[in-house]
Formats: sequence, structure tokens, C-alpha cells
Amino acid sequence: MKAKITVSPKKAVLDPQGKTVQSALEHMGYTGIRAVHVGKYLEIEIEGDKEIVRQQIDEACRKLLSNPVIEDYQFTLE
Amino acid sequence: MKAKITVSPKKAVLDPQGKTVQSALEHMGYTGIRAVHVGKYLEIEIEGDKEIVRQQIDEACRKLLSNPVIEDYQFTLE
Amino acid sequence: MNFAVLQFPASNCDQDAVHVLKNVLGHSARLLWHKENSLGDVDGVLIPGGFSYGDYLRTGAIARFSPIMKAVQLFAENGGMVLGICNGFQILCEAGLLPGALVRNRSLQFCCERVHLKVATTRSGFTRAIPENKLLQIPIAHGDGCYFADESTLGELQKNDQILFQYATPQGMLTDAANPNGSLLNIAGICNKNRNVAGMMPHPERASEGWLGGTDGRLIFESWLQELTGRNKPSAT
Amino acid sequence: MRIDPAITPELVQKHGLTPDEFERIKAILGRSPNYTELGIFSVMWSEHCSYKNTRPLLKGFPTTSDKILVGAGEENAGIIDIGDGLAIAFKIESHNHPSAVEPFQGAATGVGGIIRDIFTMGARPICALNSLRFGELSSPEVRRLFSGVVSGIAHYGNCFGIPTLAGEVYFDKSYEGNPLVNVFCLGVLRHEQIARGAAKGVGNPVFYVGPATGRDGLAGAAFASQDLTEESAEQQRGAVQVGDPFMEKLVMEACLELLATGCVAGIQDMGAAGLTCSTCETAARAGTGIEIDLSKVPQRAPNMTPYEIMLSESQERMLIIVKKGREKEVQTIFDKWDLPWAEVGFVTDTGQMVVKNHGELIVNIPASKLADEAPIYHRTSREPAYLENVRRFTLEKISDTVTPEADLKALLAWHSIASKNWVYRQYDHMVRNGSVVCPGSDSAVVRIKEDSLPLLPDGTFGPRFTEKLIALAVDCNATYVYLDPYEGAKIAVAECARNLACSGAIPLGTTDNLNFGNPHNPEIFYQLKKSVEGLAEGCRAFNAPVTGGNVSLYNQNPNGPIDPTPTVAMVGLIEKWEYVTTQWFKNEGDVIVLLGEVIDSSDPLLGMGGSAYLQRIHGLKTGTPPRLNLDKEKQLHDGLRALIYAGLVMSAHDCSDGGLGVTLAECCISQQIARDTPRLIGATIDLRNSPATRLDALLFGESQSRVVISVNPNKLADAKSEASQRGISFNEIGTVGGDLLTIQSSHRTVTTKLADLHDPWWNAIGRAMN
Ligand SMILES: Nc1ncnc2c1ncn2[C@@H]1O[C@H](COP(=O)(O)OP(=O)(O)O)[C@@H](O)[C@H]1O
Ligand SMILES: [Mg+2]
Repeated sequence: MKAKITVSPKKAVLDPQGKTVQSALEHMGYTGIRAVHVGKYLEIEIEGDKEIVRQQIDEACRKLLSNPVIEDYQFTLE
Repeated sequence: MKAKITVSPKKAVLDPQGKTVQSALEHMGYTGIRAVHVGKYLEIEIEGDKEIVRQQIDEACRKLLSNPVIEDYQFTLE
Repeated sequence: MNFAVLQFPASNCDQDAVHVLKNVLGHSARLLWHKENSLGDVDGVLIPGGFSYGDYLRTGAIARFSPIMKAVQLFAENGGMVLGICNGFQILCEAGLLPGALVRNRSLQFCCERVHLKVATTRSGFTRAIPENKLLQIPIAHGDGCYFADESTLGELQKNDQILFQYATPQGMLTDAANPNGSLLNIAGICNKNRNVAGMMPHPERASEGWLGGTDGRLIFESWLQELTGRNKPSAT
Repeated sequence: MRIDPAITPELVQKHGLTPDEFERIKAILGRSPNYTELGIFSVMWSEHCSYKNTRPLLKGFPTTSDKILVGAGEENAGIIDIGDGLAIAFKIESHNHPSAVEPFQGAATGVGGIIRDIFTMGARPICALNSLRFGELSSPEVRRLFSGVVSGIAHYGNCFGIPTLAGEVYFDKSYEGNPLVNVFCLGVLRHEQIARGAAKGVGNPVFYVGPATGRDGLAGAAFASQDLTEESAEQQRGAVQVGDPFMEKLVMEACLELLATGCVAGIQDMGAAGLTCSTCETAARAGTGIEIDLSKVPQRAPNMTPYEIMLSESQERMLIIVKKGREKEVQTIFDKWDLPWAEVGFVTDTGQMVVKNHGELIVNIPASKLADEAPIYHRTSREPAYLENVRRFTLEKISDTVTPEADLKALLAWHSIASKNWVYRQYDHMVRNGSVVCPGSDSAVVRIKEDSLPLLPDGTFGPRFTEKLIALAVDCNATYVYLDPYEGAKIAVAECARNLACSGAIPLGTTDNLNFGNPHNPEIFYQLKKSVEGLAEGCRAFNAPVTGGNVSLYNQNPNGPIDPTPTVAMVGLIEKWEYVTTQWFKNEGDVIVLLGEVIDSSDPLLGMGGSAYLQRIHGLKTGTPPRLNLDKEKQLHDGLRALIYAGLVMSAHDCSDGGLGVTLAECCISQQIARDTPRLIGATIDLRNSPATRLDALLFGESQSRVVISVNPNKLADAKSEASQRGISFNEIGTVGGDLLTIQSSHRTVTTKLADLHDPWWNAIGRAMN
């Protein structure tokens, strides 16, 4: 099984990296950009019962893979 | 529109972050983990014609958002 | 000689490079803002260390799109000598002026310390003044200094004698323990095939005055100066 | 439209204001404050901004000398003359609570804040220090905090491009859950470049520079959790501040460039309490008024209320008062650096701080009353009960050591003593090409060269000058302070000054950070009061006036308060390159000399009270700490400097944590040439004539006023006579050389291989972290 996890800065939190990438894209001539957010992407290959794995990944996201103070996460299991 | 982009290290590239996360997860008692890869996740909010945006995002991925020497990218447009 | 030291937003070793070229080595060096389109009348270009654009996204990724980089590209194509130090090395790789890429240190930590460097070749304009078999002591200070290139590129680098510096033990051995960041082949610095563009992670400008704990870095600038003497100026736009 | 909550006693209380304080606010305004005004008073009258609990105490500090150009409390940082028309600005600041919540960003924004305080003065920041306290590394939570804080400091400082050149790290249970993160920055400028945080010139426009304002940092003590908006709960609480060192670097370069044009009438960073503090303080300093319109303030989040905008602590923002008619120059420079800016208001002559929103009057407060007339409290103090037990401790309770070799290794590996290379290797400590002595010796030394300065209006660095050398150290043995607040604080100052003397420097000034628990507790207030007295006494003795500092109270965890920690950072000048001295032994055959007494026999505990030895080997944190005689200490520093100036000293290392044994070991093993390349050099020590009754006290007692130096044998006679003229005791105790550290005493001979000392010392922290 593969867990695909995305971790993004919370909306209310400053995302200097996103801002910087946005202005770089604008300098390169891309238009119409409203916002850019930069976060992390993790792929975890893992064996086990799907429901249990789902719980484990969720817990791991909360405890280790994201920083709940400043980040949100989402994941899918395939 | 929202472009969701994932950038992952190529398999041949050392991914110390993936290794560290894997061993941290194992320390926390999770079993059955085969591999962990850590990459980047970008969200770009952008206006424009969907096909043109698709081309633009693809180009931006190739030129700026990923480095083909070390990374692969994928994206979806919503 | 006339040197241009490029200044990107958050270059932060720019002034250090000027200081050494000017005050220590007695040449002329000036800062050149990244929004400029032309290098002006220069003999050499130095891309200094720092955190251009905050190192956001990837080190060097954004800086390489600055207007001045077009001029640098042209200068290099015409044989002009370009040295990238630390962030400068990262920018040169991103810009495709040097092969490979620099990724996160394998320790995942920033690392600032003096290291030993084996000089892999003195057959370059950046190493020619270094005495044969001399081990250099030069500081590093980076979080993304792990050199990566695919097998065939590495093969090319070796075949063409493009590897300039490698992390070594105090005895000059290329061991894993001597490698501070996980670089393939312990690579600390390379040059391009034409040997006029070079990049290195260690900071020679921080090892150019005795009071700061060593002068081995000076040998690199002196090599460059030797090479430039008696060369024709490449055309710079 | 949103409706502000009604001003109820509960709301006032939630804002940390007492009923009396609220009455005072009403008296000042002649009416009841509205919601935004209440928020403004609450932050300005918080301890952080007003020092309402500590101001009477701080009056005791010596704050003057003929070198002080800007004194304590006048501006964002003090400024000291260093000759040739040059000056330095420096200050220390805490970011303890933010670091407990989010160690990486908390520490990072702490660094950002102190750097802004320095360039606000017109100075170019050239180096940073940090003083850190954590619980014990055996706890995974402490490791998380420790590594988060260190990488946060590294991230901000490295990216900004400032060398983090020295610091200290202690580990003690009392800091568990409440780490201390104190950061220091020093900058350089010419006298005529000093900038002021004053809103001068009626009619001058007020500019806002830097990133847009978000709901950052609103979760602070002053925030009341009302149902204010439709936004998510998380947004109401306010977001953790995230640092952007890249932005700060650009803001600094742009501000220094702008200051050089002469078009700035006043400048102030937006630190704690952001727009609130910067507007009312600049007006109060200039005796003017200020008016801003919030609709012009760049905003990151939708629907921000005036309350939120005024109290936001978004980072990397500056308030600049520009000379009327020169607005264009400001715009040109900020556009060059791609920085957001906005003209948000102007200076008035009303003395009022006026805030409008789309023209609607929101806030109208007398600026000086808000800034300068916070209430002052004289808290009661009572000697803590635990001190009685402390004083009762005697050495009879422990038996002398029979395993001195093992004790020495254990002490060297004790995390508070072990090498901090795991920490400082993560900091770029060499950027800017000025680091003459890097972390690892008693003091750091940084040189000031022309490009350390901000540019002059003509685009040059100005007239040439001979490079200057500045030495820096930061110290506080909080165990001593806990066991004896007055004496402990004195020792903190003395140790700092001693570290400077060891490097060949003469003190210029001091900045301090008072980290304590809740001052409403009389026992804590006692610690605070006595500590301040001790600091003041020490600073006076070494002619190192206090130029500024920071107070951080309410540092408690559920198990109780932290150990009282009055961190001291001292800055000194080294007059010549030849005087720069480091702590490690240099040459085989050099004679090892102890300046000061081998042991303080008048101390019944022989220097063992509160020692690292008692803590590490016996698990005891007790005993009256060693005594310190300031006259004697001063004499030692003067004598040591005289020896150094005369070219008689090869190395000098102060004797502190771990006593003579640890000090000697460090002299043998602390020089690091390059990665995996320590220079180990042995020593043979003979203490057989020393009067000690106990071996543990002889080796590990921490009697004060001692320095280990090494001297070329040919210069021994000169050194001896210089020392005797200076009235300092000069004990030849051994010789440098070999690959062992051997200490002979009347008890027995202690012998260890250098490699066996180096490994535990160098690697202890790294191993604990892996
Ligand atoms: N957090 C830190 N950052 C940078 N340098 C540090 C840090 N902690 C300790 N150091 C450096 O390590 C050396 C030893 O520190 P410390 O044990 O506090 O020495 P001392 O006992 O002489 O005060 C000093 O050079 C100090 O500056
Ligand atoms: Mg110390």
C-alpha cells in the first residue's frame, strides 16, 4: 500500500516560501496567480490491514509528520 | 483553479529525510514500512484558460519548481 | 584584474568576497546587483555564498532566473572565468553551467566547520597555483552541500578531470567519515568541461587571512589570478 | 460589520489588567476605553513592554560611563563608543514562551527580533550570541525542544547572514517545559549614523515597510478569546509567528541604505505589540503625536479588525518617519529591494496616538501616558524557605572521591559542561569574515573592518580606520543564583568579565536578561531583587555599565519555577591583535600557572557548594555556592590583562564549571583545527604542595577568581614579577606536553589519556541527540 501525504502551512500562518515562489513565477512572466503555498509531500510504502494502516498514518501525521501548530495535513491510501 | 503539484526525489538520489522519517516511525512502533520518500507539495491558485494554465504549470514545473537532475514532478488541476 | 561579485537578494558572503579580492589580494572588485543586464568590463565573475531568495524552493533555483545570469551565461560561453562559492555553486548547477545538483546534507543539519580538501587536479585555472599534493584546510558552511549527479555524469567528470576538490581525512584519504554532507565521490568542487567555470562548497574567502585561521583559500584566488594574467578578456555584454 | 465586545470586568481581567489599572486608564482617557484601546493598554502595560514589576529594581544598575552614547532605556538598544568615531550597539532579548510553543519558529523569530532592534539604531548587525536552557536530554520532549530551538536559531541567523559566534547551553530539570532562549545581537556604526526611534517633525509622513500584517502572535497573554469573527477558531486565536530571515535581510539592507540618504526622521521596528508599540513610543519620545489609518496597512488576512491589526506581531516590519518631501527616495529604495511599503499616517503636534480605520476614529490616547506612565509595582519579597536547607549543607555529608579519573570523564560528558559543538556547528559562525576566535574558547572575538559598517551617503564606508577587535561572552550559572541569588548574580557578571579578560579584552558594557518565575510570589521576587543587586554590584566593579536588557517573568512549569537565571552578556575591546588569547595550551614545555588560589580555604565547602561535581556525581543541587570578592576578582583581571599586554601569556582559560580538573582538561583538548582534527596536547600537573584536605575539592571545587594560563619558560621570570607587582598570586602548577593529563596530589596521582577525555567531552551531546 502507498500512503500519499501532503503537509501544507495553515492558511493563517505566514508562508514566506510560497510568497517568494509566487513572486519568482510572476517575474518569469506567469500571470493570473492568486496564491502559492509550499509544503511537504511524503510517500510511505507500508504493508498491513488497510483500516489499521489508515489509523497509523493519521496518528503519524499528527505526531511526527506535520507540526500541528503551523501545518495541516491530508492523505490518501492506495 | 488550483494546481496541486508534488515533487519527489528521484530514486537514485539520496533521501536522508525519507530515511530519517522511516526510522523515526519505526522507533514509534509502526511496522510494515517498506520505504519513505519526502518531497515537496505546492498549491498554486491561478486564473485562466484551463489548457493554457496546464501548459504553464507544466513549464513552470520543468523550469523552476523541480530540478530534473534530482526530482520528478506530477500535478493535477482542479 | 577586475572582478564582479554578483549580489542577489540575500547573498550574504558578497562583501566577504569583495574584501578578499580587494583588500587582501589588491585587485578591483565590485558588487553587481542581480537586476543588471550587463557585467560591464570584467575579467572574472564570482558568485558568492549566501541564501539567495532565502534558499526557498531549492537552493539557487530562483536566483538563476535573475537578469544578470543571462550575461553570466554568455560570459562563460565566451570562455570567461566564473567561480561559484557555496550558494554560487548551487546557482551554477541550477543554471546548467555546471553538471549535477546540490541536495540536503545527509545529516539534515547545517554544518559549519573547517574541513580538509584533497586537490584532485591542479590542471585548472582555479587550482593551478596549488602545490602538488597539498591538502587544503578551508571552512564549509552549508545545509545543502551534498553533491549529486547520475552515474554517467560522474563518469564524465572523472574522465575529463573535472573534479577539483574532495573532502578528505587529515591524511588525505577520501573516507566516508571525512565527508561532511554525503557528496558522491566526496566531491567538494568541480569545473565544467571547458574548465572556465567552477563551483565549490567550501569558502576560500574565509581562509585567506592568517588571523582568521589559515590562508589556504588564497591559493584558489591566486590560481585564478595567474590564469587570468596573459589571457585575453572574453567579450562581456 | 463586526461589533466590538462590551468592556466588562471579565474582559478587562482577561487582558491582564487589574481593576486599579483599569481605573487609571479611564482617568487618562477621561472616559472608558473601547475594545481596541483596551487591547492597546493591555500590551503596553504588560511586563514585557512596561517593566512594571521590575522598573524600580532596574534603577539600581550602573548605566553611565564616558563611552556611552545612547544609554539604557533611551532607545531600542544602547550604544557605546569604541574610538575612531565608531560605536557598537548591542542587546539581549528573550523568546522563552514562543519557543516553548513552537521551538523552531519561536527561536527563529527571537533572533529576527533582536537583529531588528540593532539595525533600527542605524547599526549593521555583525554577530549574534545565544544563551539556552533546557530540561535534561534524557527526555524525548526536551530533545525535540532543544533541536528545534537550535535549528531555528541556525535557520534565521544563517540565512540572514550573521555569524552566531558564542553562547552557552545548560540543562537542568527546572527548565523542563519552560526552555529559555535568550538571543543577543551586536552591530556597528559611526557616531553620526545613530538613528532614533522618534516621530519628529510635525507633518512628516509615516511609512510602513515589510510584509503584510496577519493575525500573528495574537495568542499572547493580552489576548481575550471572544467570539469575534466568523473565521475559524484557529484564526481567532492568532497564528504562531513565522520568521522570514530572507525578508529581514532585505528590510535591513533597505533600511540602512535609506538611513544613509538622510531622509529618515525616525525609525522603529515593530516588535512585541507591533504597530501599537512603535507608534506610541516614537510619538512619546519626540513629544509629538501620531495619526495612522489602518485601511492603509497592508493586510495578509481578510476582515482583520482594528484590534487585530494594532496588536499583531507579524515579523520583519518597520515603522519609518520620513522627512516631508522626500517620500520618493523611500519608494525608490524599497522598490529596488522588492519590499512592500505603504504610507500609513503622519506626525501631529497633539501628543495623541490617533488610529483611524477608513477615516473613522478608533483610538485616541495620549501617547506619552500610554508609553511612559504604566503603573509601577513594588512587590514584596521574602527569603525563600529552601535557602535554609541549602545553608545547612556541609561536606561531611559526602565522602571524598576514590574514582577521580571516572569523575573527570563524567563531568566532561555532563551535558552542561560537554562541548557544545553539536550546537555551534549548526550555526554559520564565520560569515562576514570577521570571526577571529570562533566558538570553543572563553570569549568569541570578532573584528570590525570597514565593511562591518553601514554605508555613508556617498556610497563609501568612510574614512579608513584600524580594524578593531571586540570580545563577547555570555554567562550565567543559574544553580549558583538559585542557591544564593545575590552572590550567584555577582558571579555571573564576574565570570563573563573573566572570560573577556582571558581573551585579552577590557569590558565596555553589559546587557542582561532577567529570566525568572512569577514575581507575585514573594520568594521569586526575592530572587529577582537580590539578583539585580548582585548584577549591579558586579557591573560597577568591572566598569561595565548596563546598556539595556530584557525581563522575562512567569517562567514556570507545573512543577514550579525555573531556577532564577539572570543571563549576562558582556562586550569588551581588545586593543591590539597581539593581545588576542585563546584557552588551549599551545606549546610543549610551556609552564602552566594558576593565577589565584588553588582553593579558597575560607569557604567551608571549599568551592563545592552548587558545583557541577555535587550535581553530577552526587545528584545534589545544594550547598552555599563559592564566595566572590569583587576587588580581588578585578585585580585578577587587571593583572591577567597586564600579563597578556606584556606578551607573556600563551593561553588563558578561566576556571569555572567543573573546577580545576575540568579547566585543565579543556586546556588540553579544546582546540579544534578542522573536522575530526582536534589538537590534543597533554600536561603534567603537580598539586602536592596545595593545602587541600579533600581530593574532590582540589580537583572539582569551583572556588572563584582563578585562571589557568601557560607561559613560555623563558618568560616565566618576567611573568612572575609582573604578577607580583600586580598583587595576584602566581602558582606554577605544571608543564605542557605529552599525551596524558597527569595531576599529582598529596592524595594520589590522577592520570588519563587525552583521547579518553576528548571523546566523551566532544561527543556527549551529539550522542544524546542521535
Ligand atoms: N549555544 C551556543 N552557541 C554558540 N556557541 C556556544 C553555545 N554554547 C556554547 N558555546 C561556545 O562553547 C564554548 C564553551 O562554552 P561554555 O561551556 O559556556 O564556556 P565557559 O564555561 O567558558 O563559559 C564557548 O566558546 C561558547 O561560546
Ligand atoms: Mg559559560
